[in-house]
Amino acid sequence: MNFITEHLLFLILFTPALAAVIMLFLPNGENRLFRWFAFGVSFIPLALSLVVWFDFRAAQPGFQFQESYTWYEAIGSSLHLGVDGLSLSMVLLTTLLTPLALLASFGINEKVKAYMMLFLFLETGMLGVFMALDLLIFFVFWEVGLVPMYFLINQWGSANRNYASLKFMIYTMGGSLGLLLAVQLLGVLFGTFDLVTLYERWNALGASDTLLGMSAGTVKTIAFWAFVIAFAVKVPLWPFHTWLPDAHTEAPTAGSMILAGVLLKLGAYGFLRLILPLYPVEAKYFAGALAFLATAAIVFGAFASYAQTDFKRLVAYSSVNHMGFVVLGIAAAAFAAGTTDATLALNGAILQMFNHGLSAAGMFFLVGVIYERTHTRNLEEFGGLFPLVPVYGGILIFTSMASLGLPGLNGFISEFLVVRGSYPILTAYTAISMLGLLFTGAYILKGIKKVLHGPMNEHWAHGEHKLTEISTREILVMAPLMVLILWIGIYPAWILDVINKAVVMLF
Amino acid sequence: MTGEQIVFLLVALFTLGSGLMVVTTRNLVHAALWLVSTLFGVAVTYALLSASFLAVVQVVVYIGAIAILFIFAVMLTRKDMRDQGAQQNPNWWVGALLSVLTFIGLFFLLQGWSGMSTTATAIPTGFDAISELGTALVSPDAFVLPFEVASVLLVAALVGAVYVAFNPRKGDFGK
Amino acid sequence: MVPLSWYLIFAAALFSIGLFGVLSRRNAVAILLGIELMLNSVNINLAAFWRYGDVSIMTGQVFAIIVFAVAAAEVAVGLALVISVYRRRNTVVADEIDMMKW
Amino acid sequence: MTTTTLIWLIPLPPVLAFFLIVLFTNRSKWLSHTIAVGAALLSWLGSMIVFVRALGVEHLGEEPFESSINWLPTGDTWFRVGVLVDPLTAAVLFFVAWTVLMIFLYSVGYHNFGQPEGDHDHKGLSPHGATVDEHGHKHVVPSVEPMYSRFFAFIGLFAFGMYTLVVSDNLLTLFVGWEIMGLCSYLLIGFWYAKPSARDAAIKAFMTTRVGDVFMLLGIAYLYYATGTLSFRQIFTEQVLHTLATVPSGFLGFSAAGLIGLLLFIGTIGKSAQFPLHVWLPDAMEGPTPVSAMIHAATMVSAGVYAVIRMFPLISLDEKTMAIVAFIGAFTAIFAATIAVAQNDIKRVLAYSTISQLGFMIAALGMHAYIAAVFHLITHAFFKALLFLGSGSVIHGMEHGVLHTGNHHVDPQDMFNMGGLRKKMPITFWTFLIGGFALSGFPLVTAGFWSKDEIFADAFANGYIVIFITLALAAFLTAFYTMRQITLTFLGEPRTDEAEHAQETPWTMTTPLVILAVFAIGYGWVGIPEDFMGLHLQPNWFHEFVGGTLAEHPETIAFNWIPLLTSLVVALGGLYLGWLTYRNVNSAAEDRLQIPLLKNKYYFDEAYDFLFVKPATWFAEIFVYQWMDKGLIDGILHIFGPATQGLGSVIRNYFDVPVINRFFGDGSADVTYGVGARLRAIQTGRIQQYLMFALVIFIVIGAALYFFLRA
Repeated sequence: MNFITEHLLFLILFTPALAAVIMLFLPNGENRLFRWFAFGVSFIPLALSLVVWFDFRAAQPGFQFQESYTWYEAIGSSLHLGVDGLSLSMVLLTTLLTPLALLASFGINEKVKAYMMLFLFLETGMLGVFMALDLLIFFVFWEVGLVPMYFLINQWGSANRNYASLKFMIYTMGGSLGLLLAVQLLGVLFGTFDLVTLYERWNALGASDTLLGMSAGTVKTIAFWAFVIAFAVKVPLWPFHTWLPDAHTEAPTAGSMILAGVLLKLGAYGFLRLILPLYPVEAKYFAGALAFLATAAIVFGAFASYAQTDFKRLVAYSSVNHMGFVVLGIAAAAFAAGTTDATLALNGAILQMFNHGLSAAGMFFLVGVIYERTHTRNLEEFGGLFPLVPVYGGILIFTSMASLGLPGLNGFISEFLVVRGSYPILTAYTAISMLGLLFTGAYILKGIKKVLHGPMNEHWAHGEHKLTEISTREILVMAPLMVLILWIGIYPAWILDVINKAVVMLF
Repeated sequence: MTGEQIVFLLVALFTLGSGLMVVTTRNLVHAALWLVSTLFGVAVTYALLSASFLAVVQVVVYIGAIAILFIFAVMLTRKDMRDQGAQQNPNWWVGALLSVLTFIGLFFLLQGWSGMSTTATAIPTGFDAISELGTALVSPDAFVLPFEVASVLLVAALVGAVYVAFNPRKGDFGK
Repeated sequence: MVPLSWYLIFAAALFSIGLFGVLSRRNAVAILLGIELMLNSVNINLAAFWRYGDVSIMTGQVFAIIVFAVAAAEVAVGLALVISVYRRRNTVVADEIDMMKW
Repeated sequence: MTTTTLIWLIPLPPVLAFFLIVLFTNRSKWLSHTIAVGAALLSWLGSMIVFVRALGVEHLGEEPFESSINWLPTGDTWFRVGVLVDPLTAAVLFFVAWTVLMIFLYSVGYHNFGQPEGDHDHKGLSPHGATVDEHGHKHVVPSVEPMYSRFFAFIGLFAFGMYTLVVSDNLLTLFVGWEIMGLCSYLLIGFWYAKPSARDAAIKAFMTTRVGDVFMLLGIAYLYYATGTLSFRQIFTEQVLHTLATVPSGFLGFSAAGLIGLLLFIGTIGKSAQFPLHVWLPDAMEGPTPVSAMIHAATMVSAGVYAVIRMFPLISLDEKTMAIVAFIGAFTAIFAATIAVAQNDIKRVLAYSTISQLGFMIAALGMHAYIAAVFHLITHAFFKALLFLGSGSVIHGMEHGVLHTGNHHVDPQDMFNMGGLRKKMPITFWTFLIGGFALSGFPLVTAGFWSKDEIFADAFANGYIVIFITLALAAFLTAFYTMRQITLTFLGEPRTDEAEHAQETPWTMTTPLVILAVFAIGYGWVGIPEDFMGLHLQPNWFHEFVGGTLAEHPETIAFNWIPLLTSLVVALGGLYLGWLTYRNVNSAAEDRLQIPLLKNKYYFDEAYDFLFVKPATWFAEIFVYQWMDKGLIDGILHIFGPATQGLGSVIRNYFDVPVINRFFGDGSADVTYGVGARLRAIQTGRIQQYLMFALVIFIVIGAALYFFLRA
């Protein structure tokens, strides 16, 4: 037991990868075995992260459950893991969504073994980013997460998957080139990649110090934008968002769930973990620009979403819209770090990350449910399906409302906190972003209107095309999400308290 | 000339003579037997060098196992008991020339080396070479790793030998 | 006392004889016999250097033993190859075993 | 049980009913409505107990019932939410509890509980009737609503939203209840979602109110920032209010209080369907009638006014904001009244009437007539709920007639298809008459008279003459269209076969009508001014009680004959003129007020469609998606592909192929080939020869090295 309690993070991180390797040796063709094995194994990280969650001392500053292993001594990089309230909530989100996504993938019948293995590797990649306290390890896992997702889209996606997967890959790789260089820069300058050390030493550099023949201010500005672009692509921030609708639309259902639920959070997490602590001055200076991009994402995301005729693209664009609020909160916090407003904005932003993880994953899953039955995502081909699938309809409306930000459900809390936090700091941008909030309603209602309401499309009512109700397995995927959505909406303090304390101590 | 030197010269001549017979005799069974006598000469040389353990191992392993293995191999690969045709290949004179040149080269190299005329110091009393050797072989500070590697090599080679020599067409090995 | 040079020259001679065997014999088994001679000459050197150096350093003897092991391995594999080739091609003449040429 | 615990519990039964019905009992109609009505009854009971206990507290305004818990961590402090019952809440709770309970009960009958399943009924469409075989001959009877359970679940959630809103001690939970009602109105207006008109009306309602909501959210954020709290009791302290009133907002010269008030008021404009966000409310009549009553009378639109009343101490700080409030209210009152006179749908008349009456309240607030607004809010809730339920009863009776004749082209909601129903549906007639008279402000008897009179008195006494005249005109029109409605519907002779065969509705529907009728008359008596007509009556109880909510008790206005007479004249005159004009009108063609401009609601729908909806759709579909995302951003991205390819092919054609391939690549290959061809002769495959070569070369090199290095 001691071994487990002392290496919790390590175990959470590598159990999925280990399981994936073990799967390699399972006999071929046993699809049921693969599904249940992967599904079962994915509960181990979940259970362990719950242990971490309950053992976590929110009031204690700094990182907890730290573990450090020699990794690449020559360049001063070590496998340094640790969590604080910020990363812990993301870890929990990841370990929670992975079993659900695996359960959602039980319908996959091709190359099941490879699919499940990729998924488990993906989980390791994502968790690594959230736990890493070493810049190089951060980058390594950042890229590690990319590869399984590429193959998931490319191999199990729908019609236009080659284009989408390539776009996803190139966009993200292109974005992270600058990140790699900036990471190297920091590593070379200080001889270590350890984040905790870097926080202090990098910030100790004054703007007038000379680095690489330029003033430290210039170098930092360049490095700042290198970081920002890498994370902005991932978030995604306008105008780096066009990979997202394609990737989401073409990815398999569970892929979209994870993509929206966790991968987008990597970008926002990067902003919080790296950019705000490492570049407080630059972040403050460029907060206006960030807020502009965020507002553009909110407004244009909502409008673009409204323009879609493809249900999944509609949901995909809603991610742009929702993640815009995260960045808006971050921008506000960057501008007025340390104030109550900033704390509120960050609380909102982080909670919004978690909430969007729940609701977007749910929405993508629900789109997947109906796509699996009808083999179309075109909104014009649905219509009036509510009487055929009342349970599905109820769940869809519930989840849509969470996405819309209805008070009483989770999205409202975080959006309100972001708006509250950024209003005094970035009044004009916040006011404009309300336009996005308004249109959030428009596209959500459009989705419900086109799918559930209106005269019934008789095509789905009879015969071989008859639409079947959502199955028990699918309800089981949604149930935890819905419970959490409602729970956070009614009593958010259980998670917000942890986030809040982390935010107060960090920024 | 001391007695020891005389003994050495006799042994050396015997050994080299036997060695020449190994490489020149037509009958391979005889060649293998000559090998046995050469190896025996080498064993005596070890004894002269006070390397008693090596001498014993030479007798046991080389003569007792390897030489016998050769004899078996010779027998297994002969169509009949007489060795017909030339036993040397047409280029044998090139080989002879090269061997002589090698010897001359080595000889000159040795001539140029200052340590050539070193004489042996007496072995200190109470020095147990065999126990030292044994300790050196299994001590982690000394040679346990090469020793283990050699063992692994040997095992691998023997397994390989079995595999290579196994005749799959007959296929009755496992029955 | 026998000087070191005698041993070394003796070993060199044995080596050259073995080399001659390797180069001139047609029969593959005989070639292996020559190789055995060469290995033995090396061993003589190792033992001699041990004796004429610091006797408490056992390197020479140890490597002589390792050469034994290597020799045994070599013989085993070599003879196995020879027998295997003989089975397939019904010959042990080295000149006739030339499948690897262009 | 302590009063505060009880207050916490008031909103819970309906929401529990919602979850119970949705999750478990939705297959059983009986169980579902029992749970829902039972929950409403529990909440009603709790509200009444709280109300009675509130009456017993001497200075409830200073020492209200309140309780709160930590809810959101905000940095070092917590945002607390809780419940608060002060006199205003108590008064509102009273009417909400009654109307909600009545509407729940009414819904049982309205949705034809106990009737057979319909012949061709589909989920998502209103029931079409069922054929039954009775005594050997078939006839058609109303059929039960196919989504009966779902309806009760939704109104349960709705009631939860309203109760939450009312008992909230802070603006955030008020907003939560506010939005939950928004959702429920969406779900309920679109209850018969398979009808495109209902579906679109639902979206229209949600989106229009959401326009207001986002402004309100901004206002809440601003208020929270400016004061650090959203709790009413903490905001309405002299110090905080003073700060808010003096700090400029930097927006058009408004003070912080003014801008916050304006933003919050825009929320109310959306929710209470004030001009210019009134367009959703008439369309919302697509929903079932109990829903109309719920949304339009008792709860949701009242919630909008309630929010302004709640925030009155804040909003009243800035005269500019108050002027806007007063203007919007007065304008809406007359504007909606003019539209109402030209509507033929029985429910649409009431819808515009609601907008108009809400305008009265808003205008009253804009004139600092706090008590009058609250009073009118409550009386209006009672008599308008009564009118809506009454109209539902009429429609129900007409549908009976339609089922009887089988002529489905007859619109059971068109007043010109009715007439003479007073004999067929006596209870409905008398209660509707009471409601209508209350709406018109029929003197002395009805509640509407007393509340409207108080608004007039306040307007006149405070010198808002323009508003006074506007409201008087609106009141005249109100009486006029009310009488038009009553005349066309109930008086005269039946104009169609359907009206001839209309039937009185069951007890579940008529009982609520009777109870509400009692309040529509009786509730006015609690607010009779002390010196009415110069007499010396009891002190004005309502004024004393609700006035206690405010820190400064509003002064009683001295009696004046002018507003009273105005009130009498417009009410009686309007009623008489309405009867006079319409007693002989038998079809829409004879109605001379069917002016296209009024009939089409001043073309607001068309204008909004042209000004906002179409451009927004164009912006979304063409500009943002096609031009910006697909065209510009992806276009730039797609340039990368060809550009990289172009660069690649240049490198290939001008460097790789000639230099690397031809010269280094092919060249080295050629050389290697030639040398190899010559050298292959030595590759004999004979291992001894290889060894010989190796040795020869070794000896040569060794000899050379020895020779050269020895020197």
